[in-house]
Amino acid sequence: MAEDSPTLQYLKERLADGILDTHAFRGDQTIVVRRERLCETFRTFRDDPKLAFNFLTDITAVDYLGKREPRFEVVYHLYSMPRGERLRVKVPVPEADPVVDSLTPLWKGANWLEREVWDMFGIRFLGHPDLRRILLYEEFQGHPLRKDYPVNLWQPLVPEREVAGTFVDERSRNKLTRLKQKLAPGG
Amino acid sequence: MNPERVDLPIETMDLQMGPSHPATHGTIKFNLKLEGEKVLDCDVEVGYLHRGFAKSCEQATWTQVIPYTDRLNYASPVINNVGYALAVEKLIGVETTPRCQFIRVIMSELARIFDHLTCCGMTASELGAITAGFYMLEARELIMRIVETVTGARLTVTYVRIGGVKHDLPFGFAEQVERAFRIVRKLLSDCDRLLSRNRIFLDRMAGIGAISRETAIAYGLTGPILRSTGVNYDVRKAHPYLVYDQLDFEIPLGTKGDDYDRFVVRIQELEQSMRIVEQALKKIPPGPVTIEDPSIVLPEKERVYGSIEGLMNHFKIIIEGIKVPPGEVYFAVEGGNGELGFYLVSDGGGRPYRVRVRPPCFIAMSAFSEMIKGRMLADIIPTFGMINMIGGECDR
Amino acid sequence: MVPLDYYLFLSGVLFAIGVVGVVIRRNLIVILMSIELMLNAVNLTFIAFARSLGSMEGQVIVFFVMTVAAAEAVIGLAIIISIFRHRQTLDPQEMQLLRW
Amino acid sequence: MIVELGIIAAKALLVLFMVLNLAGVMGWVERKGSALIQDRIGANRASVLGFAGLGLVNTLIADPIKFLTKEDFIPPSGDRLLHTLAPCLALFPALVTFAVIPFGDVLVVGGREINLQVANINVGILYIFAMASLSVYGIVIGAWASNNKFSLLGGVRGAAQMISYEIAMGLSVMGILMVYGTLELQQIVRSQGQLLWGWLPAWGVFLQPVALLLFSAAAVAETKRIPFDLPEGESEIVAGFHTEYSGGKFLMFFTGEFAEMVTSAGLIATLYFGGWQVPYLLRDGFHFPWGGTWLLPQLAVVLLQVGAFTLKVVFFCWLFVLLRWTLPRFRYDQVMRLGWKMLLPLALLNVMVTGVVIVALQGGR
Amino acid sequence: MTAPVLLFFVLAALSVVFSLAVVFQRNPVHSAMALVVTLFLVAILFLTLDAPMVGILQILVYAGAIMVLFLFVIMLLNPEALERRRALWWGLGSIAGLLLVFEFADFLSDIPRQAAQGAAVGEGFGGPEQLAQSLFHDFVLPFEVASVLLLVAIVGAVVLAKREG
Repeated sequence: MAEDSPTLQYLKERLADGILDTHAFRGDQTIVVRRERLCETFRTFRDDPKLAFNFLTDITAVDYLGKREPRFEVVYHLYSMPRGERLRVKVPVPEADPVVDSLTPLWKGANWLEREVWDMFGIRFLGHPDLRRILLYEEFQGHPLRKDYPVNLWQPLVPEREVAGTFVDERSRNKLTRLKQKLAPGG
Repeated sequence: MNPERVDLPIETMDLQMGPSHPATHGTIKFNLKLEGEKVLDCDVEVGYLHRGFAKSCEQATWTQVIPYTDRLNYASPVINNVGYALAVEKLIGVETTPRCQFIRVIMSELARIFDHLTCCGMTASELGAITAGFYMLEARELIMRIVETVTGARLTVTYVRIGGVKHDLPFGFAEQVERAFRIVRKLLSDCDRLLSRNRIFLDRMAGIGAISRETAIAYGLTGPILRSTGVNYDVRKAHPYLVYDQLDFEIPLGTKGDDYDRFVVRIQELEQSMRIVEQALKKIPPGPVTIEDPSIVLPEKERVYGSIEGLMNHFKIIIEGIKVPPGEVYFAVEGGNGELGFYLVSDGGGRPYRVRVRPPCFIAMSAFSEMIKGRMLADIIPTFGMINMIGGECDR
Repeated sequence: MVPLDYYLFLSGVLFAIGVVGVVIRRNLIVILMSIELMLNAVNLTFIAFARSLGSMEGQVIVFFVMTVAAAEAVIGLAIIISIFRHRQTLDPQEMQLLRW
Repeated sequence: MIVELGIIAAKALLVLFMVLNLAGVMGWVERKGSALIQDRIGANRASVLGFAGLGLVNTLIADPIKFLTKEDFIPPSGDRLLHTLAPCLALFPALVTFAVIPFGDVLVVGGREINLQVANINVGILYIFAMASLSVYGIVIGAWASNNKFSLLGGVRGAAQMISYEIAMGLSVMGILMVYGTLELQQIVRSQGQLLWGWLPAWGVFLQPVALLLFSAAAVAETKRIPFDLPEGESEIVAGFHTEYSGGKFLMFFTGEFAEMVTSAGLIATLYFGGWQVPYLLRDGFHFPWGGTWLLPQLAVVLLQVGAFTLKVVFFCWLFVLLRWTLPRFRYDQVMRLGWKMLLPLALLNVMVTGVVIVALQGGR
Repeated sequence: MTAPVLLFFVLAALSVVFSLAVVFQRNPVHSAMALVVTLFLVAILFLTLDAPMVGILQILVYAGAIMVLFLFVIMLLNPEALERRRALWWGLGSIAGLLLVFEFADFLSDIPRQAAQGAAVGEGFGGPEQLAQSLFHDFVLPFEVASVLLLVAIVGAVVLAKREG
């Protein structure tokens, strides 16, 4: 493991109890933090003038099924506009209780990114204003980017969704009913 | 008198704009709440083009991912190729040859020109200035022909390889580019006269979809949208990759962060990109276009068919994939719409353990409802147009 | 030549239809339209008399009636809109708050 | 009696034929013109028996066939009757308006003077406005009968826009009425044959230049073409009021728009560019102000006049096409602002100034 | 029967039919369209009575502006809702209307028959010039009052329909 960069050393001093691990690989500084009081940790990242990671680049997650415990890692990429430095923050999340704090109070951009992580990994974000699926449809079963989700699993598209105010005429309604029967198990 | 006045049915109207609507290209849906023509609320629904990019990548070898990246931002596919290849190279810890670096820069900038022309032209034509849009498409076609000469394909180019590019630039490339740029510049000055001082166009664009610098940063916007608010952030300058630090170019900035500034920033970036290509063509050194590492790069066809070592090498790379050391990296390039980042996790096998793309226009779309709230229905067109949402990248 | 009383009778019939509309309809907008119909019936009478007497006064009166009708329609429709905003109905039977 | 009726019918048929054909040709010109402007080839696929050489003729035939053979779709929850009625309401005013536009001076055949105008009514211009005001119904009813929110938005936009611009249009014509002192279009055109200072034709464009600009802007708005094509605004509200129209009914809307364009071009030519007047051409031939005459037979004069009028109409139609392919589209509130805050005050000012100048010139008679 | 009388009867019959449609159509949009047609027919009747100016104004103002306003409001409010019929009211109303018609007929039969086009009128009767002469000479004051009335109506409509902010 390479020598810690000044930022990582400062972080270790500043947030000693919250940090599980730090490392730098290929020049990417990574810091693993506890998921308790996550929001406050990130507030420090953002507001501490020595860190000034004011730009949330990305939120994603990785499923280490059978490789690591806890199973999930939520990965945040931060960027400091004034200092021109990147930081990767990882938060381990156990399978039994896949919940982390939402960063929407700090960065508005976290909204959709967290929705996507929920959609793909089934990790809930506490305090998220509108945690719906974003890329898939509401009726989708499961979370496809989990490693235990089969690649070839075929899920039917939703044949009909009653939306208030939309009009379905008799012919297309019959068509949809037939489709529904066809798609139903045993049909 | 009844003092209670609730939301009355004549006051608001729910309108579902898209997914099949002329303006919602890339397939997207806006659930609008309208008062007359004023947008009170806008819920953006994406995902109609979701095709499981990340899941597919986990099934493919590192090299086989490259064609998938073509289909991310299909208006600038080479940049996606380059970004992915650079990320994998970072993970392996190798650097390509100087000539290849220049070629990658040239092709990326051509793709950026292509992307910006598409965005500006389509927005103009959606605002009714169809002719200006067609002029830009004509310029785009010239760039497209160059890309076609180099890569053999117009859209799904798959030109870049890990450790290099598919093959060298063709004969007469510099002349072709010079000829094309001459016409592109002329067409752009035509468009400038048709649009930039056109009062109607100004009225439709200026002040529309404006967001402040702080909001842009809070949403994590990048690219022309961020730069239009005056924030000087361009990955090519902030963290120069390839040979961008050897080339002289400027980052155009806006001030107000509205649609017009975005348009101007994009148009000015076109000129900068052309400058980069011209400089790179002057500076490009001779030499190989791929690194000489049999564990990464496929051997030449003569060796595959002519020697057993070559055949085995070929087989190993194709069947097992390139062996990438375990670890994780994040690498960002400046895509057409902003910071295009690849976060790769490797478990040491021939296939990626996790591929995550940071899609700039997905993040830009998350700021869309803030840009459009309180504005008119018709303002959706320029605002959405200047975000340049590409379904393949947004939905992956 | 068309006799004058043909016109007058037609005007009377139109007026009566307008009255019927005002009486039987339960929709304020249609009631307002029926009133317009009655105004038109009267206009027809004026024009017919103007022609019959060979004087312009009748036509001038029609001009003024049109002005008044325009004003009346504008105000009436504005009232209808604000009533609808408050009560969600166009039925005059429902607007009985001032009735004892 | 019979002869007169026949003459009127012949004139009406001729005008209808010309307008409809011109509208059809405009459909082709629009496509080819836009292609010319945009460095494209344009419509080139309409071939009859494998012969595509006569693009215009083939397109003229192929277009209606294509439209008429398409499914005529009526939205299931729409209003069948009104849905069918609306295209007729859109086409009707555009066609009948041309009745009062003169396309030539009098033609003398066998001692009978034929006024080259379908109907010469003494309230000519008001008739035009009355008919123009009816063309709103096509949009509004079509939009309502479609039972589609995009249609409704288009209908509301269209109605608001057309009513607003009618006012500006009416007021801008007021100056012309004051200058020439008549409502009859044939009278107006005849007055434009006079010469100012002995050499300049007294065309509306020289007497009322501001009004010409206002009228042209309002006319484009009335025809619902870019930059005023908000009721259709295809990128915003799909196709506006005719979203739910297909086949023959769409063709009627389409023809209606082009017929309106021809009518507007005819009106601009008539009111501001001397209608059928050719400079210095009197009933017996050219009388040049610098001396010299060139006498022509009566038929040649009439043909020249009709030709001049047609040329002017075609020119303004082409101008509309140019405009359409050059400018972007306004936004709804910008259109309203332009109409009420720019065109209307300017038109009022124009009327005022015209009045003052006329009174001053008459010297307090 | 001469041509003008025939024309009159055709127009009269049509206008009665359409005005009945105004009253008896349940859909307000249909009513409004029927009223437009009625107004148009009445305008043509005006033309037969040598009042071309007023006839054109009728189309311009009534059919072209006022009725569009009506349609606008109908569309903005509730295009769907059809009202309930009440048999009693319908019966009473129709009877009242019929009685009114009979009253008119009775009243009209008393006056001596004369042709509508009786008085000799000069060239341009009912044209713009004559109307303008009357309006701006004999009726200047009412004309100005009418303009004030329209102004008041505009202000009133704006105030009434404005949303309380």
